[in-house]
This record gives sequence, structure tokens and C-alpha cells, in this order.
Amino acid sequence: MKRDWWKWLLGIWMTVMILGAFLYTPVAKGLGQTTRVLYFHVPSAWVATLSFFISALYSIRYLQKQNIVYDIWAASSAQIGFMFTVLATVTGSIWAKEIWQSYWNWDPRETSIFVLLLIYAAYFALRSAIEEKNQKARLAAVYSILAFVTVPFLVFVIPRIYDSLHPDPLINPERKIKMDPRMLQVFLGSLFGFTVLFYWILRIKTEIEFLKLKLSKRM
Amino acid sequence: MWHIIGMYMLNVLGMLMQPETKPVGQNIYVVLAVTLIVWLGVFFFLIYLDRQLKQVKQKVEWQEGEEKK
Amino acid sequence: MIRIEARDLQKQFNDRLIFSQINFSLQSGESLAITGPNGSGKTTLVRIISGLISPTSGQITYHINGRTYAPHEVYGVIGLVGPYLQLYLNLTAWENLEFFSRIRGVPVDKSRLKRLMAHFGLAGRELDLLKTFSSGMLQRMKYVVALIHQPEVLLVDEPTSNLDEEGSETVYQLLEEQQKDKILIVATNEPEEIRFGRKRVDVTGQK
Amino acid sequence: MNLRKSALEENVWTLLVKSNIIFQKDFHLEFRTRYAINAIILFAVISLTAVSFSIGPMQLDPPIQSAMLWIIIFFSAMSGLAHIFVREEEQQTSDTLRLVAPPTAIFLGKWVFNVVLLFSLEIIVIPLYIALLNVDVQGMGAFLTIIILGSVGLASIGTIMAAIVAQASTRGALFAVLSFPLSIPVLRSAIQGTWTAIQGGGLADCLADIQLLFSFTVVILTSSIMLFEFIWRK
Repeated sequence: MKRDWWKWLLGIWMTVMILGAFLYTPVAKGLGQTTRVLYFHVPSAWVATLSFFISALYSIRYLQKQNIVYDIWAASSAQIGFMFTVLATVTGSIWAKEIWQSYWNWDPRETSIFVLLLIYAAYFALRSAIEEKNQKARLAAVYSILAFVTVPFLVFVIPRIYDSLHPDPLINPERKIKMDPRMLQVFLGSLFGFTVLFYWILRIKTEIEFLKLKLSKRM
Repeated sequence: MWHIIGMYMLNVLGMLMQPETKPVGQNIYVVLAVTLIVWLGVFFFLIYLDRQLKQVKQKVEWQEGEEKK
Repeated sequence: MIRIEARDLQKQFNDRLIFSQINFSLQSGESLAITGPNGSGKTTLVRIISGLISPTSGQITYHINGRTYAPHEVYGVIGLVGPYLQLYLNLTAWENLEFFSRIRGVPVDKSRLKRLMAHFGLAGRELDLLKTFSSGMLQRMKYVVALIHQPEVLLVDEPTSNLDEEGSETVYQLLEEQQKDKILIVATNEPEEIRFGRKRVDVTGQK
Repeated sequence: MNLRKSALEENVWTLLVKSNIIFQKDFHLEFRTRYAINAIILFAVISLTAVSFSIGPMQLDPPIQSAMLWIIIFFSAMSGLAHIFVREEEQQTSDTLRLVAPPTAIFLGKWVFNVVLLFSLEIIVIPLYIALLNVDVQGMGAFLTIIILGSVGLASIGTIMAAIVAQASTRGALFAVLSFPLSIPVLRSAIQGTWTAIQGGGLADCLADIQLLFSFTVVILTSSIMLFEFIWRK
């Protein structure tokens, strides 16, 4: 129990954040009550990208060391990332329906999360198509790194795609970003909480995989 | 990698500042739905992992028992 | 002077152990026979020695003129004949020879290549597509291709598969020749061929 | 000991020479069987006529015209670019190749082949496209530049993905699945640039697209060369 103190702390922390999201923060003009979606939707998207980043890092490590342990980390991180990507997409879509009146309208953020979804899907499709463990790890790592190299280019491409169709005031350098301090507190708190949550899930997932590895080695 | 999250944040921040004429987003049930989806998603994933972990642990124990014999 | 050093080679496919603790050391003028029943991993070992696949653990190194190389770095001195190495069936025999000579960086020596072809009983078939060749002829052709660059290290997996008596005789001569001052590695089960390996590695007992 | 020096030596020049030899071999083989080129051109022509047939006398808008062109090129590429590695794997010649040439030379040779394959596709398809869809290209220089850069970009992604897919069990569908997410930057800027060019934009007008296509191709190509060894060596 002693070593699990941070898990309890996380539970309390997240409870405070949820309460804060509903009771403490003010609502933003134009978004109404749906402002509160922010504290759950954005952290999901954050974890989705973070896990993609971590997966790519472990892929590089794998290619350097050829140690299957790194592949386990990379694949586990990708799997968790995929789940959070789906969560972020679904919640974002519901939110978009409420404020933009349609579930999906290909604005830059929707497009980027969609590409991330595609990359994850391709990564898992590739993994399932290869039998041999080390070969699977090698090819998946290469794919992961190539996807990682591609993503920065999307930053340049995607915002330019639809701004002619969706006059988009959202990315606007002149506009100063101001957030109510109370909102900022809960937002950052929630972001932190989700990150710890991600770490926790990653630990569980990798532990399972390590045990499976041990099991198969004994046989 | 940070750009996607950055864009999301900017998106939201921008929307906050956008002068709106139509009253939108007053639906608290949407918030409820989103929150529930996130938590249920995480929860079910944890349950799934937990079951996996238990199964694997059982197998390990069973094997260790076999080896002792 | 080439020396091949294998230390504690072990290979797994997923969790199936093919072999482990393979150790040997060979230098120019020595030969090795790899033996073991079908499916025991002879081919896998040959592929590891030639650098086509890497071992799960352990090390194989080539020491050439005082420098150390990994197997995949020395493909220039290796010649390999094996059932899993195919030639380009949609090219003619001559086009194949030309391609392999050029890619190996060996000048295309017409008379020498012709002699090689004739030596293996393929004279007159230079301009035929390889897909018209019989399996025995293809096996002979593989020897021609493997000898283009006069390899210092020759690996043969099932040397006489698909070959008739005359073909086998030619191959035995060649192996005899290679054994003298170069390195020869033969993977086989035929008693007649095992004699070409002064050293022996049995893959079966190595689990 | 007559160990040939060239047997152990590798430098940039020999790499280029060897990749050229590999390219020539593949070209020769392709010329003899015409498998990939047939598949890719038939695919493009069929989809082009299908589009033209279904719109009838209607005139498409430039954005749709340019998107159409790149969709056709992309899917044709998906039907043919994987062939270059899959063929070696299916005919069991890939191990032979591993034993005679350095990975980088192999990758470069195959890459050049795929670029040439896409170019030959375009030589046939672009005139057809202009004729069948009644496209009035006003900025020809920019149009061709974008097409060339875009196809080099697609060929780069296609080649490295083909190398991965050749070692997997389900090849056909997987190739498109893997290539599509990575091709999005290429497709997007190519469509944008083609659109600008059709409407009469010059090179300066689609500079941003050209820059992106160019830099993306360079980045993918260099990382592919670095990573190819890990795919190729088992």
C-alpha cells in the first residue's frame, strides 16, 4: 500500500479537478456550459499526442539496442495513445456538434487528430501482419519513426487546408491569449492529472506484457 | 508533436474570445456526456487491463507450481 | 588471411529455440561441416554465418587482415549456394551473370564466365531464360553465380540437391579445391559430403 | 592472398554505381514482364475514364479537378509501387540480393525505379486527364513542377513502405493503409499547388507548396536511407 500512495493522491486530485471544473470555474462567453468540456477533452488529446511521442522515442531506442523490452514500451504506449485518441475524437465531435452545429467539419484540429488516428491504425495493422517477434518490432519501429518525421509537416500543411472554407479566427497571432485564472488552474491541474493517469496505465500495460514475455520464455 | 495539443488549446482559447451572437453551448448534458465518455473509456480500459493482468499472473503462478512438482 | 569466429550463437524464432551454444573458429584452409537432421537449423546457421539473419544472441565475427567485421559487412568475400537463394528467372543466364558480376564490382570477363558455364555443363545455354532451366541446371547455375567473385568463404547448403552424378562430381571437385587454401562451410547430411568438413558442428545436440 | 580490395570497400561513388546497376536490372526485368507498369497505367486510365464518363459534359471546378488528379495518381501508385520489393520477396531473390549489394544502394536503385515508374505513368495519364476532364491549365510551368515534385515525394514514401510491406503477410491492403497517413502532406500540398497552377498561378504563387514538397521529400528520403538497413537486414 505504501508504494501506491500516489495512486490515491491521483484519485483525490482528479476528483478535485472534476469538482473544480463544474463548480469553481466560470463559463466562457460563447461556449456556455460546454466550456467545461475543455477540462476533459483537451487533456485526452494531450495524452494521445504524448503517447505517440513516447512510442516513437522507444522505437528509436529499440533500433539502437534491439532489445525487445523497448518494443514492449513502444507498443504499449501506442495502444494507450490510441484509446485516448478515440476518446478525444468522440468527445470533440460531440462538442463540435454543440457549438459548430455539426459533428465533423474538418477543421485543422479535427484533421490532425484524424491523421493521428490513421497512423495508430496503420501501426497496429502492420504489427498484426507480422509473425516473428523481432521482425515485428523492427518494422513497427521503423514505421513509427517515419510517422514521427511526417507529423511536423502536417503542422504546416493542415492549417492551410481549410482556412479558405472555414474562416477560422481561432489561430490568430494578433489575438492575445487570455484565460480566466481560475480556468487556467483547473485546466493545468487536469492536464497534469491525465498525464499521471497515462503513466499509471502505461505501467500496468507494460507489466502485463513483461509477464507474458516471461511466461513464453519458460515454455 | 506538441502542435496538435497547441492547436487544440488555441482553438478553445480562440473560441472563448469569439464574439457570439447566437446563444450556443448552454447544454449541460453535453458536458455530462463528454465527461462520462472520458471516464468510462479510461475505466473500461483499466478493467480490461486488470483482467489481463490477473490472467497472466494466474498463468505464471500455475507454471511456477508445475515447476516445483 | 580470414578467420571466422562464432561465439555462443543462439537463435530463436518467437519463443522456439532453434539452437544455442554454437561455437567454432575457422581460418583460411579450414573447412566446416554443419550436420543435423531436417529442420534442426542447419540452414538457419548458414544464414547467420553469411549475415542474412542475425543471431538472437552470441556473436559471429570475421577477422580479415587484422580488422574485425560483422558478417553483413563482408558479403564481398562470401559466396553462398542454397535452395532459398534464387536467381532472376526472367533474365537469361548471361544477363544474370552480367548483373551479379557488375554488382559485385568484378569486371565482366566473357571468356572466364563462359568457361565457368562450360565447367558446370551449361555451355550453349547462355542466352536462355532461367525459367526454361530444369532444377538441376538451376543448381549448377547457382554455383556459377556464387563463383563469379572467387569467394574466400564459400558456404554451401545441400551441395548436391537436384544434381545428377556428373553434376555432383563437379561440385565435389570444386569443394575439394576450395578447401585447400580458402574457407569452406558445408551444411549437409550425406556422409559423402560431410567428409569435406574437417571440423564439425552438429546442430541437434545444441539446445 | 589475392583479396580484392573492392570486396570490402564502399564509398559514395560505388554506392551510386551499384544503385544504378540495380535500377538497370529492375528496369530490364520490368521491361520483360511489364507487370507493374501495366497494373499502374491500366488502373489510372480506368479510373480516369470512369470519372470522365460519370460527369459527362459537366465541367468540374479547379479544386475538384486537381484533387481528382492526385487521387488517381495516389491510388495508381498504390497499385504498383509495392511491386518492386514484393517481387524480390516472392521470387526468393531478396536473399540473393542481400548477399551482393549494400542496403543503401538497393534502396536508391529501387527508389529511382519507382520514380521512373510514376513518371511514365504521368506521361500517359496527364494528357488524358487534360483532354478527358477538359482541364484548362493556365500555369503550365508550375503545374509540371508540382507534378514532378509530388510524384517524387509519393515514390519516396511508396518505396520505403514497399520495403516494409514486402516482409508482412497481408501485403495488398496494408500498403495503402501504411502509405496514406504519411502521404497526406504530399497530397495536400500537391493538390493545393495544382489548383493554383490550373488557375494560372506561376511558380511564385505556389512557392509554399513547392518548398513543402521539396523539403518533405528530402526529409523522408534521408530518414528512409538511414532506416532502410533495419528493414532490409533480418
